Amino acid sequence: MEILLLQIFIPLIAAAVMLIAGKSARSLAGVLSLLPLAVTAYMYVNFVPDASIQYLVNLPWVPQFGINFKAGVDGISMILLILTNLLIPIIILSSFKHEIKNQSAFYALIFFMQSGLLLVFTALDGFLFYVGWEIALIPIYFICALWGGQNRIQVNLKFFIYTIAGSLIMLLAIIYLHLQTPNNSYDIAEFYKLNLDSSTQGWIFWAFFLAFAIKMPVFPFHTWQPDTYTEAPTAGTMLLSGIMLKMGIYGVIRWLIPVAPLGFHDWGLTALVLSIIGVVYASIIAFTQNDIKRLIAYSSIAHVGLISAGIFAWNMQGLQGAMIQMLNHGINVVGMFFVADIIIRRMGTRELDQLGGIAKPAPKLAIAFLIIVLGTVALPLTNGFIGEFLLLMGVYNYNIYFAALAGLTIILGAVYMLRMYQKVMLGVTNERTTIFSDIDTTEKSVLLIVSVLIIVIGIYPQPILHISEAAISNLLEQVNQKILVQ
Amino acid sequence: MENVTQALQGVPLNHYILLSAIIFAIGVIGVLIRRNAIVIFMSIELMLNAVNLLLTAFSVHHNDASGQIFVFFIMALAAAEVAVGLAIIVMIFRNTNSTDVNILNKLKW
Amino acid sequence: MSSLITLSILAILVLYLGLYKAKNALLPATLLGLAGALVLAVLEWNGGAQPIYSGMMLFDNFAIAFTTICIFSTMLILLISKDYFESISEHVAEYYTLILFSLAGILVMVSYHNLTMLFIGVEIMSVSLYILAGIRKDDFKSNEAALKYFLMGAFSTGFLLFGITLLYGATGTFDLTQIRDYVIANPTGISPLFYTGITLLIIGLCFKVGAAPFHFWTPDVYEGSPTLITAFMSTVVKTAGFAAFLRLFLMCFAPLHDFWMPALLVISLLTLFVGNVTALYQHSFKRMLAFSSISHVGYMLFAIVALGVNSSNSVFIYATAYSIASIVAFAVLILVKRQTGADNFDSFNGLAKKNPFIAFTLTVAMLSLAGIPLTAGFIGKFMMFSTALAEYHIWLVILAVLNAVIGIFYYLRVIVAMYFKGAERNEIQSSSYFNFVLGFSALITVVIGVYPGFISSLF
Amino acid sequence: MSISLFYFVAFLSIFFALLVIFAKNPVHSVLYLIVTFFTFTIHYILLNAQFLAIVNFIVYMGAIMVLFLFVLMLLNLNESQGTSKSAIVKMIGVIAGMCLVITLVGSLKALHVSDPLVLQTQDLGLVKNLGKVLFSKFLLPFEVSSLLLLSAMVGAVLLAKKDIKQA
Amino acid sequence: MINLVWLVPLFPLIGFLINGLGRNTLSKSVIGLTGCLAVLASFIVSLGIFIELNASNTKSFIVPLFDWISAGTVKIPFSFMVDPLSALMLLIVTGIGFLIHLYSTGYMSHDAGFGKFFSYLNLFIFFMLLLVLGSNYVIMFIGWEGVGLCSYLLIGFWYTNSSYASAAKKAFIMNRIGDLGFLIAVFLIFTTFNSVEFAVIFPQAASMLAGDRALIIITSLLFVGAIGKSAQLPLFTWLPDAMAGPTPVSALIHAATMVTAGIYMIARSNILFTLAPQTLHVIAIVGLATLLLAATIAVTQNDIKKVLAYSTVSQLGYMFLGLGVGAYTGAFFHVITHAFFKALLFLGAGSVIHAMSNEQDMRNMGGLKKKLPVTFLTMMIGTIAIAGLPPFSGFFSKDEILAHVYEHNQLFWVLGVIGAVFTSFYMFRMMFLTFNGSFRGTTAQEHHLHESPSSMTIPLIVLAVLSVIGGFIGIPEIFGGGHWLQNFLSPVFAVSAGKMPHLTLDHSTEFILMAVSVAGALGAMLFAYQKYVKKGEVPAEDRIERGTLARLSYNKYYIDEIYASLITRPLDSLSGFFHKVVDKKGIDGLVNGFGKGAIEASKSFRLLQSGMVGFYIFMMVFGIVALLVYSMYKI
Repeated sequence: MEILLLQIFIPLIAAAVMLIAGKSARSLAGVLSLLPLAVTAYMYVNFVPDASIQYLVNLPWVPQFGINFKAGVDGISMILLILTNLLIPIIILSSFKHEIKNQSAFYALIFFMQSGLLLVFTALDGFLFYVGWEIALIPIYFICALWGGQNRIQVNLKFFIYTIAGSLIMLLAIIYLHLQTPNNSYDIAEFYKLNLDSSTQGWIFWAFFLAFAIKMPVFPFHTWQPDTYTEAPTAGTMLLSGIMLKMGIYGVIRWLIPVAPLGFHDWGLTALVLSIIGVVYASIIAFTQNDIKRLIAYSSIAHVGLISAGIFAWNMQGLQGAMIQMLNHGINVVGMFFVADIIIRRMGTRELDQLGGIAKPAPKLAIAFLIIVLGTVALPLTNGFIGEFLLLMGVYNYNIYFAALAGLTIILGAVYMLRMYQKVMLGVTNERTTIFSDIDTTEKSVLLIVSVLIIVIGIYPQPILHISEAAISNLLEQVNQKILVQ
Repeated sequence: MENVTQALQGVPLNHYILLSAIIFAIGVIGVLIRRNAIVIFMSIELMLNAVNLLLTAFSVHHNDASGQIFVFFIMALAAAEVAVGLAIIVMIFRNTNSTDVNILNKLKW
Repeated sequence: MSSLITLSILAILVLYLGLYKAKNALLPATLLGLAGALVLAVLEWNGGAQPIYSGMMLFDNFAIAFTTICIFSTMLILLISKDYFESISEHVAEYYTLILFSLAGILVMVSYHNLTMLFIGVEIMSVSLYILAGIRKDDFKSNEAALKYFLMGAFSTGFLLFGITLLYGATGTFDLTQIRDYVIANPTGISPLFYTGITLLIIGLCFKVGAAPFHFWTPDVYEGSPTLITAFMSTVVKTAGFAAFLRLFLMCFAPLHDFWMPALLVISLLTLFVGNVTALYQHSFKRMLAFSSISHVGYMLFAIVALGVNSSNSVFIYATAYSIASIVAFAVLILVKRQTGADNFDSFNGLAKKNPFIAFTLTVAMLSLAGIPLTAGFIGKFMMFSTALAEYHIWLVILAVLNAVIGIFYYLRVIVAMYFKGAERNEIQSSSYFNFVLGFSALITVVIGVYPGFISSLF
Repeated sequence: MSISLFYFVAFLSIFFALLVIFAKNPVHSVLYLIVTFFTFTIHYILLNAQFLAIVNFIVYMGAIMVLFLFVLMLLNLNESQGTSKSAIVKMIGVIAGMCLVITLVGSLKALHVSDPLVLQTQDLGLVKNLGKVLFSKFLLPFEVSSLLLLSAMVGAVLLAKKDIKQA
Repeated sequence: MINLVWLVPLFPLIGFLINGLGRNTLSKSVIGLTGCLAVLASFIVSLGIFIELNASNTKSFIVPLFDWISAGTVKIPFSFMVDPLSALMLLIVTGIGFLIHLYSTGYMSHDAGFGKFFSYLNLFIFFMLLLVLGSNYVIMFIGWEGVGLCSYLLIGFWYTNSSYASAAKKAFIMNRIGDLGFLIAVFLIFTTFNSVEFAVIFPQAASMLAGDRALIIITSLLFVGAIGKSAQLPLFTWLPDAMAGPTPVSALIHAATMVTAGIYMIARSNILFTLAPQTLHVIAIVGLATLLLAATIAVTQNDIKKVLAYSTVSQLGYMFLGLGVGAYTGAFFHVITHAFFKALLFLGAGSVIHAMSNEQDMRNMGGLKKKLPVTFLTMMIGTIAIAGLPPFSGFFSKDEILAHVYEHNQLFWVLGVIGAVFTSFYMFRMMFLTFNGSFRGTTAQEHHLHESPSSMTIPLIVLAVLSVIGGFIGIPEIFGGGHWLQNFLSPVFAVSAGKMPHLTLDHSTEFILMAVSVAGALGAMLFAYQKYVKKGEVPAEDRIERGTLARLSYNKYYIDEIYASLITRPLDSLSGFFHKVVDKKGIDGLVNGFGKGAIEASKSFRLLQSGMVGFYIFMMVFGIVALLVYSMYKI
């Protein structure tokens, strides 16, 4: 039995189990969510951190179109597997506090989405990648639209259509590449080998970039995101921000740049500039947001902008920074939204103006929140610092002025994050917040996991950096060579 | 019959095409300008007959009988269509007391 | 051929059954006969690639595949016809007979090898449909649908015939092989008659499949006809139309690609936009489906625009996916309309709570129509895009993608209504026939979506 | 003389066809249509398609047109129903029809088949010959078209008959 | 002992963890004991290290711990560096840190957040030690940001007061501005030297030419970092606001240790700065400007801690002035002495505030001399020290700086002396207002007046002693001293010293300079005495109109207001603009516009479907004609 198939299909089976689970769905979901994590742990233990692709699965799927079920794990994928399978249990655990209507469907959708995500992160076949890409989208649409807030229908419609518009364009590029391969294959290795002229690569670059940029989202394709994050149920927001947007980042690393290196050469700067504009722009908008989820949403745009900038700087530091920051951002943003959820659930409001002084009745929450905030503002010895340091260094190696601009996130991030922390936690309690009860065991365990991860990665990031190092440097070399030849 | 067939000699095929085209177009004009379903239907018959004539001409031109056979089938169709079409018109007349096609515009947008 | 004979006999048999008031035997007999025809058709697979009956018919795999899917779809539709026709009038047997006649015509359409047969097939199908559209005799809408369909259909037949005539004028034959030989033998000196004939044939066929600007009948007729007949028209008939279209162009006109391609390109784009854009602002689910069917015609035309080895495959898969999904949609529509008496989007509100199964199958169908992966519809779209891209119609495909996005918008509307909008409603009682059709269709949609291999390489 | 016969008949065909569509009274239209069909019969005779001429005469002029008349009478339609469209619509219709002719002919203008039509086989359109072809090569379509007629018959009865339910 | 250097930060970390986790369960005495012992243990180890280093021939040790970050060519080890500079700094941090911990056990004894306070303090010590010990810029940066965090936490210690919380936020953000400069400097250092390790960089830098562009940029950016951390113009306004924190915090973080991190960092990177004379010049000017500005503000402040805060800013300005003229030793000397007397002054002020039931306005004090004798005495020593009167510690360090300044630029010296005069004036003003005259507070306060407990006075006494004798570690040659400090630090500054012009002042000039500054300070003291003791003046109430200069000074030159209108408010409105106009109306409007456009198109498209057969057929004919036209041309 191929372990990777197990990894991908266990969630699918779990989804099926959920559908028939009925009342016990909740606890069952908690247990089942650990299985993929266990598989990942096994894979991680047996993973050799070199540039090779391991646990390769290559089954014919629709051979006459050159479509194979080809998937494998290298260092880049490994990190994302860890991210996905680590966060899903946390997200499921975090949803325990909610009274979810029709919970078996809810958890089934989450597991279904997990399968899609894992497919995206391991696919080595263009068609498979696209399929996974869309599979991940459908469940999250339903999660957000079924269990979301007031305007969920409108907002999610926009989100769905927006993202799918981008991905359809990407599909065109994939098909086009497929048609260019000598033996009409969807294999990514064949795509890498193609030598298309730079104008063709230019539009392929944009076709892919559009899909990824919308998913991440990069300025100016971001407007779906704050609304969606705000309206989605917390688990949905966590899935979206914690894992789903990494699909876009991963796509850039795995597909966009290696497949269209000349396109990247011509247009990478534009993408980089957009990313950096996004960093500053979203940060500034976050300054005055009064809705806690919206504020986090904008902060996420800023952070993802930095990750994207690091990638488009296309050097070791930027890429490694992006790799580790994907993990970090996932952890931090999930923690952040979880705290937001705790507050929203107890207070019934997302307005910062109506909160305040929660640190007094809920000191434990305050500490956890502080750690998460610090991780988000990239304080040294938290995970965020490792990522942002490397990312900024990567951008710096590209251009010092860009680094200075992107580096503003260090200041601006502190401004809006601390503002939020102050507005929520500090100050005097008002009549709403005095009765705030501190976190209970479930919440505590989620926050403990998140906090510990934030600090442990911040103190000792080397094991994670090590996973992707060889793969990244290999990729880097491959692409640079292609650009150089030109 | 001998002398009749002699008459054929000399008429260019083009003129048959032209004649058919004109009749066909007259049929189309009829469909366009009339509101009475039955007259529209008659115009369509005109179009079919134009085709028939042209087919026969081509059949003669190619010295091939299948063209004329085809005309035969078209006539069969015309008969069938007339039966069905008139039945529909009668049915509608029962309901609306009219054969004006413009009265029927409940289905739109 | 044997399936055609079976169908003809079956039709008459059913007529007699009606005569002897054996009402309960009608549906089983029909289904049984159809199943027999299906089996007979499948048995001929890889049987003969030679035209038979003096070159009138050619039962190649193309014909058999489309025969199969047409019969199969018809069976699904008839399965949900239980109690449907009874509610219209007493002449149930005649309705079955007409459907079977129509199907016989369709079988002729997908396997013709002579323009005579094409013409006769088209007409058998159409004449039956004119009648079927109007079987709700006391319903104004049904009347209107029948009249519109009839007048415009007859009108377009004129053009089809004119086109055939001109082809005959140029080649002196109705036989497809000979026409192809004519094209190949005269690479330069092809008669203008021939070209104009092609143009007129395009017009006639575009009308039959409902491509813009010859699509105007579609929404009105689809809306006005009894839903079951609409289901038949928008699935089986459309599939057959495309099979006929494709067969002609694939066999005869492929070398003249440069002549007709731009025209069809424009038509297909126009169709896409008209269908999709108009569908956006519909309140009636049924009418939305009508417009969406127009847009699907636009996608299917891709296969003809980018005519190539994959075209038949693409059209086949697309038509299959589209038919099955549409059948689900219409089946649910029948159920909903039976309960609420309306066919607008609002009457679907809250369906998911009361009838999760029905809602789920309709969701699968809608996702399939929208072209979301792991459904058959995606494979269909995917193949269409591949086919078109292979011929470097990049802009066409990009515009098509734009349309696909618009399409998603209105397909989601019904999902939104079912899942996200609440309404006071009771559970819909659906018979096991319905449940079977819904479940089975959804299953097929997903199976094709997950593993398209088994129908994607038929030709 | 014989050539001019064709042109004369052709002129009559067009003339009566025009009368069909422009006659105010539907009954007149039917009558003009019958005349038009008669001119077609003459054309068939000119083309030595005797069988078609007879069929045209019997089926069209006889059966079909009588059916038309019959329905018209049955529905008791006359011009008073004002079933004609406004002048503008008519103008547009005529212009569109003209355009159609022009383009149709125009697209055939490069036609080199201007050679006179010559009847190569005298008995091409005779019953004997046609029968042979019809029942050999075209046997299948002939048989299949029975389906067409049958379905039309069933349909016509179905639609035109008054429903028992309603009665 | 040096190999055990990791113990030094470890103890406070353990202390932090114990106190942090047990903040609610452990008793106050245990907490206090843990907190103090942790720092004391560090101090003892530091002392051992210091002794060992003093005895050793090698003056620089690197203790690697583990690989921290490596990405491609970037390899950043987690390792510590022990050399005279860090060893001395260790002693200051842990020594003064211990005293302040001790003091806090008394000062904070009634506070509910006792455990939290000690855990934060320990955490601060931990980060400060990381900053000091880091063997490369990145580890230093960890500490650098970490102390910023602790500063944030401790300023906002009483978080329920939202202006305190805002002050904390302000401090963090202003520090962050500097940190960005620091960070970019680190990147530039890495690209220039291919390493961030001090031991690798400095030898390489030594071989570079003075005025190298890269060096100038690096040093400028580092200096930006130092500006933020050490509260120089234009980023100094956070420091006075930081007085919102508990007074021991002000003493430890915002006077003795953290704020001197900038000086430490520049001293650490002295070779880079030496080779970037332009930057040094800027540093000198900034330092000078800051010292004058802060000194003039301090003159009119009425909050006892605010006076000390501005005085700190001003003294930091001296240190930067010293650095700017290349007097690294002098600047560092001043760091040490300043740590002694400023910690002392703050703790003394804390003692006063403690006694006055948290009253901080000097206008409500007066005549406390008798009630708080120990506090008065020790604070007077501190004041004399800071005023630069011999032979107290401040005199030596300040005059060493001023001597270098004189040699460098005489105008700077004049301004520096003016600053010293102001210093003397406002310090004595503070002393006289607080301790002389009659009590001006409420009767309840008067009733409550008492000398602080011994846990608070002992640190005061120790620091007072240090303030007196601290100067003797750096007695200049003219007093026959060997300047032990200079010798001890010489390995650190050796290369720089080689590249700098040597001090060439003759002794007479030096004496004159000292005399002038001492005279100035004495004069200012006498003036203050005249004004506040003899005449018994009390500063005016807030509502009283002031003269222009006084108003400017009293309102801190409106710098906060200027920042608000130049930066904060424009940014906020920009935020609103981006959000409401660009995002909502612009981009989102465009996106929605597509949807709306499609719907609108749909609305009009559907009208084509008019329901009229005639129209349909007309459209069909239109299409047919179009197609025929097409084929007409195509044939």
